[in-house]
Amino acid sequence: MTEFISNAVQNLTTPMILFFVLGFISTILKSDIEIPQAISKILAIYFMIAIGFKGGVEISKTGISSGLYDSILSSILIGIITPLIAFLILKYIGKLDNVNCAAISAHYGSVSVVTFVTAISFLNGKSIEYHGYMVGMMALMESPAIFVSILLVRVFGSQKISALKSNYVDLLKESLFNSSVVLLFGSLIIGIVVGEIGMTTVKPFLVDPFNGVLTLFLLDMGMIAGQRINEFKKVGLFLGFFALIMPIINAIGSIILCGLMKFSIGDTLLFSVLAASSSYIAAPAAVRIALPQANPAYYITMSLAITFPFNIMFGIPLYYSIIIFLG
Amino acid sequence: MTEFISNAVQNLTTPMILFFVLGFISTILKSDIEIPQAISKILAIYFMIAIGFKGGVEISKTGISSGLYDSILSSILIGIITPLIAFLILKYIGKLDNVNCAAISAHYGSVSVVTFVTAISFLNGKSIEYHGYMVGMMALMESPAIFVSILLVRVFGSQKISALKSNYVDLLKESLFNSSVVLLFGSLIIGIVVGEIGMTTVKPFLVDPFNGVLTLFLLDMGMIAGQRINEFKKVGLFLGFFALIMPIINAIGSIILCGLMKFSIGDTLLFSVLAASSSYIAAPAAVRIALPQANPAYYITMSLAITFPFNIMFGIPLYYSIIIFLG
Amino acid sequence: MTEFISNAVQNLTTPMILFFVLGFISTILKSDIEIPQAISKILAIYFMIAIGFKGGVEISKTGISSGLYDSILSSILIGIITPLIAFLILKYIGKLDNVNCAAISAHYGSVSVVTFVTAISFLNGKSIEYHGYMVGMMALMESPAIFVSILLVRVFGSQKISALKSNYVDLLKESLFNSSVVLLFGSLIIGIVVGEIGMTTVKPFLVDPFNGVLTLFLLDMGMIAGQRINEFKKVGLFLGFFALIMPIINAIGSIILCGLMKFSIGDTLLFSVLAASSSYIAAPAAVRIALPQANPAYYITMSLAITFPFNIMFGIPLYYSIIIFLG
Amino acid sequence: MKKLEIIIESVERRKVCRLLEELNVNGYTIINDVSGKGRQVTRNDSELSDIMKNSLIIVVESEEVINKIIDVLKKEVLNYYSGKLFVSDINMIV
Amino acid sequence: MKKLEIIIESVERRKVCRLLEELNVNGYTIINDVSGKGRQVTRNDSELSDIMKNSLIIVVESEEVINKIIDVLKKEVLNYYSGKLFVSDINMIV
Amino acid sequence: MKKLEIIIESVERRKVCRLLEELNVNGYTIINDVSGKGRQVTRNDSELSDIMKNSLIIVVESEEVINKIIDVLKKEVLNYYSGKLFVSDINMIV
Ligand SMILES: Nc1ncnc2c1ncn2[C@@H]1O[C@H](COP(=O)(O)O)[C@@H](O)[C@H]1O
Ligand SMILES: Nc1ncnc2c1ncn2[C@@H]1O[C@H](COP(=O)(O)O)[C@@H](O)[C@H]1O
Ligand SMILES: Nc1ncnc2c1ncn2[C@@H]1O[C@H](COP(=O)(O)O)[C@@H](O)[C@H]1O
Ligand code: NA
Ligand code: NA
Ligand code: NA
Repeated sequence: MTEFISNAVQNLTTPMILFFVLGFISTILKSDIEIPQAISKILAIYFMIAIGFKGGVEISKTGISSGLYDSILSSILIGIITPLIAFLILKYIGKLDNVNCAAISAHYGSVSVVTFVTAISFLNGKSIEYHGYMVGMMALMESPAIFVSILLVRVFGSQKISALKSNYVDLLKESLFNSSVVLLFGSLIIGIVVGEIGMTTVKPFLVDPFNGVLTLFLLDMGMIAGQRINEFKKVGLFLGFFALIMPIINAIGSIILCGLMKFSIGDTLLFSVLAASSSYIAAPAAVRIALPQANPAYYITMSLAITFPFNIMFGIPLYYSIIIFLG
Repeated sequence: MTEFISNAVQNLTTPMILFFVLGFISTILKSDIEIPQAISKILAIYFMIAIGFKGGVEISKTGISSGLYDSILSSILIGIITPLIAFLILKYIGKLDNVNCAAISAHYGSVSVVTFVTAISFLNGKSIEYHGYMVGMMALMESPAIFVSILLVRVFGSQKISALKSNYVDLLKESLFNSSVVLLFGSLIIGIVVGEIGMTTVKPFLVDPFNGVLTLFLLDMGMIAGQRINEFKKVGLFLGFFALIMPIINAIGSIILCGLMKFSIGDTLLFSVLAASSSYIAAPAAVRIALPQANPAYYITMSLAITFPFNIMFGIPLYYSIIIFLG
Repeated sequence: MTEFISNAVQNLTTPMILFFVLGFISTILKSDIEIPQAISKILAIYFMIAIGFKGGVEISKTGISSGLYDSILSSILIGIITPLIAFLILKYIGKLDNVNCAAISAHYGSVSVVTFVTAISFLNGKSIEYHGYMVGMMALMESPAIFVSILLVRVFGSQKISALKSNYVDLLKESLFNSSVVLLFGSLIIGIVVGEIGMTTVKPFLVDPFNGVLTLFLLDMGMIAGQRINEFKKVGLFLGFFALIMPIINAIGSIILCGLMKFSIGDTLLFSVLAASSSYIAAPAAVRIALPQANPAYYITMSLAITFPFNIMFGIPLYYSIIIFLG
Repeated sequence: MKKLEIIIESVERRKVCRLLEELNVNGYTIINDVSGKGRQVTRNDSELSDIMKNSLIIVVESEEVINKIIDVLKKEVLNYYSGKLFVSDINMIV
Repeated sequence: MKKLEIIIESVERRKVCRLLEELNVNGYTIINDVSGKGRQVTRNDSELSDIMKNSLIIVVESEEVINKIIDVLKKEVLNYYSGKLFVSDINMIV
Repeated sequence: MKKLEIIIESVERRKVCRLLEELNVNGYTIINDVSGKGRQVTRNDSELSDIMKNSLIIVVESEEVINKIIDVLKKEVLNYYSGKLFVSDINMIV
């Protein structure tokens, strides 16, 4: 417990997290700070390139370790099981309709790049190692949950859905060649190809300012999350609670899975953070197209305004403490 | 005098100032260089975060010195007196109507972040120390002049104004939680909290490229100022002259005040530059809302196209020479 | 030949080129990566400032060498002769109408800043020296081809053209004070004025992250080129072939000229790349205004989707190998 | 001629354009990134995913074609997504 | 139905939206960052403060509501700020 | 009053504005960066040069002035550049 508190305090006093809080507060104060959307978009691309590339260079150095196959397996397992659990909780405890269940499950089964980036920054701060291919695992975990959720809606039978078949083509494209999947895998492969020599040429742009740029990005994320918090009423108590508990359940499940797989502390933390994180860029776009009847106010608000802040502020140190505690 | 000339030449041959001149000239040549507004906005945010954060880290190192209270007092004094002087000069010498007097006074009483940033860059170039809390002083000096000016308009009686009461709510919000006030104070506090350890994580983004980014921003400012210069005719001779003299009056007044307070050379220069600078982001927005009858062509042109270039090119070295001369 | 292959492979495995390829592929996969236009624009400005400034600082160090006058002469020669050759090939071999001949010639006679920047990155990778004033040569070579092409149209007689005289005023302004000409020359002069002392203040922004930023920019260029490739059908086989052969002809011609002038390897490569490159920012805008009857689908697609990728991927190492081979 | 103004969630913009092209309209014009407020939520462009943004698409066509477009959009798009269709009289000069 | 097009300085956009909501309109659509020229200065979006930009707000409503909006805007906004109001006929299909 | 909507390639925007000012119109409003599809190519704003973008210019004026504008634009701009002109009825309230 004291372990967790000290980790949490340490995490909460990094510039990154504090700028997130500043963004959040400034929105509540109705301050007129405005980060142009062009900047948010390029920062998101920057992070995907930076972590993808760095992961690739790591792989080029260490080679592909035996753990890779276990990691791929774990990614797929987490990508399939977490939306399933979410769906069942929402349906049988929350009594939500199928479509909204599926929409929300898709978000909690998918992953958040910025949460992952913040976790990497957390690990760097503690000088804990992790495998370069973990970035690839994140890319692998983006889409399965979305398909699982749509499947669940169909299994639990909703006649209206079938009318939307033309949308499935869009959806498949959207998911397979989704910008984050392409950028993460693309940069990963480039990193593998160019290795350390390539790294020296781009380090002053992709590595050195990384934490600083994250500061600016989290300021922006804080503002976006803060704008959403007004919609909290629409979400209601059960879903608000779900948005706090589901990440913890997913994280603990993953930690146990990683324990069985004997992954390192670093990799375990990243897996647990990926499982705990919920998507707010890729999944909303896909879900809005695939499940238009679902209420966006639910899934965006939960993902962006509750789960994301929880994860980066308290979740990461909490999951870390649990990992240390369990061994 | 030779002191001033050598300082001015030195200042005019920094990349920052020369890029400002390039931007200015390119606009006059009707070149089609276009810096997107999204970039101008994010650069403005970058500078507020960077100087706020750096100031905070400085405070965390040196602690709060006894000079702080005197500095706060000076900030408030300058913030109240300078718009008053401006108003009286404009009304009794310039014979302007009350509303335009107040509008212009609000600008010259408030401050310009970029002028401050350029002054910091000037001090860094000369390795002169200044207190970290000076950034906080700037934030303190943003809004008082705006309220003083509105008060002056009411005191000098203009019946129409009272009709606009609904606007005052907007104005108060706009001024208190104004983006620059929030960003400057927020980053300052974050800097104090995270201290030097936090600084190391963000230095390659917030500190190292600072001057380089300023180069790009001043190129943009040069272009914006150049576009305004066409409106010079509308401003007229008296106001054009005022836009050159008022900064010098305010600077000298502040230098004397700082001498009484026994502030260091660095702090004195920054106070004089803050007093001399006129706002062209916060004040115009507030004034347009609070005093819609005032003519924007006056205050924006004066502030942006005359006072700002004067201050960064000649003002800063001039005020510095005066400080050195006076001891 | 093996020399060329090894150079090409080395070039193709830099992060810069690989990100270009990633951008290209992602567009073909219809991925939804979106680099906002505000970012493309500021990156283009960044590169012009960075190389202009760096060139200027180099000049301030080495002084103006005797080679300068020969270089200026070569620039002008290349700027006049290459559009002429292109025009004749297009007209007499391609049987194109005069207006489209001129439009395309203007592009191949003008230059591409990003191709030049990639060549500089290539030279840096090989630690080969080049003169700082080469940036100025690029600026000199932007506009002449555009005027030569318009002249050719008039010489080869097309009555309709004369009606557009009001456009010539726009065109002249557009070309002389074109944003790239102003930025390149402006930064060059600033670099000369501030010299190495000025360089230290902006190096962490304008020099260190240069290659990294190029990575991001080429990702974007890859996407833009990829979008154009769909229009390939409209271009047809002859023009497609022309877009590959013309750069090689221009490069070899320039290499021979540079040989006569006894330029260094670095300068010769840059001249050959400038001659080989075709404009896709300045020339299209000028040509669209001056020769509105010409079909933009031709010149933009050829320049952006064929010649640019060819040059940065294969052209640069090819011209380099030819230079080494010829002595 | 009639002018049809289509206000639609940005996520559906590509689909609407595809439908318009399938109907062989002579042309259309798109204003991206408009914000707005309707029965549902306020839409503005500060979101990271594009699902909270609107696009405005303008089509000028004969009454007949416009009616066809309206039918298709009602069936394929507007039953699930929020959006508005406005029609007015207009002359196409060129 | 009537379509009201409001061209207003961007600084007043929030206020106009607040007034529209107080009048309980069914909805409105905003195009930010339009530039223009009128009796006063040229407005374009290169300014750092937003005071030289325009916004275009579109409201489609019944004639009665539109008239109410016009009255309110004339009184509360347009006496001090530059701006234009245009009204035309339109059909709301959905 | 009449409302003229001019859709024109962005490269020609400055020229159109100059022509409008030479005709002494009371004002105009510009929406930059609209995309669209017409007889010719698809225009969107991802291009680096601006030649593949459109601008939308709105002029509200008397019928007489609008007709003059149309004549001038037809002669000076639209014979070479792609573009559209739409005219509709409108009331200028303020
Ligand atoms: N009465 C209206 N006038 C103008 N625009 C409207 C109106 N109602 C709705 N809209 C626009 O249409 C979008 C979708 O509306 P809705 O389907 O009602 O949520 C809104 O976000 C507005 O941009
Ligand atoms: N006749 C007009 N047609 C179209 N837009 C206009 C017209 N007059 C004014 N505007 C727009 O309304 C804004 C304010 O006009 P004004 O109040 O005349 O300065 C201008 O900046 C233009 O965007
Ligand atoms: N029928 C139409 N309705 C609306 N906009 C159109 C229409 N036709 C053309 N446009 C617009 O006008 C531009 C030029 O059209 P065009 O001259 O046909 O290439 C297109 O890019 C569209 O933005
Ligand atoms: Na997850
Ligand atoms: Na001041
Ligand atoms: Na060339």
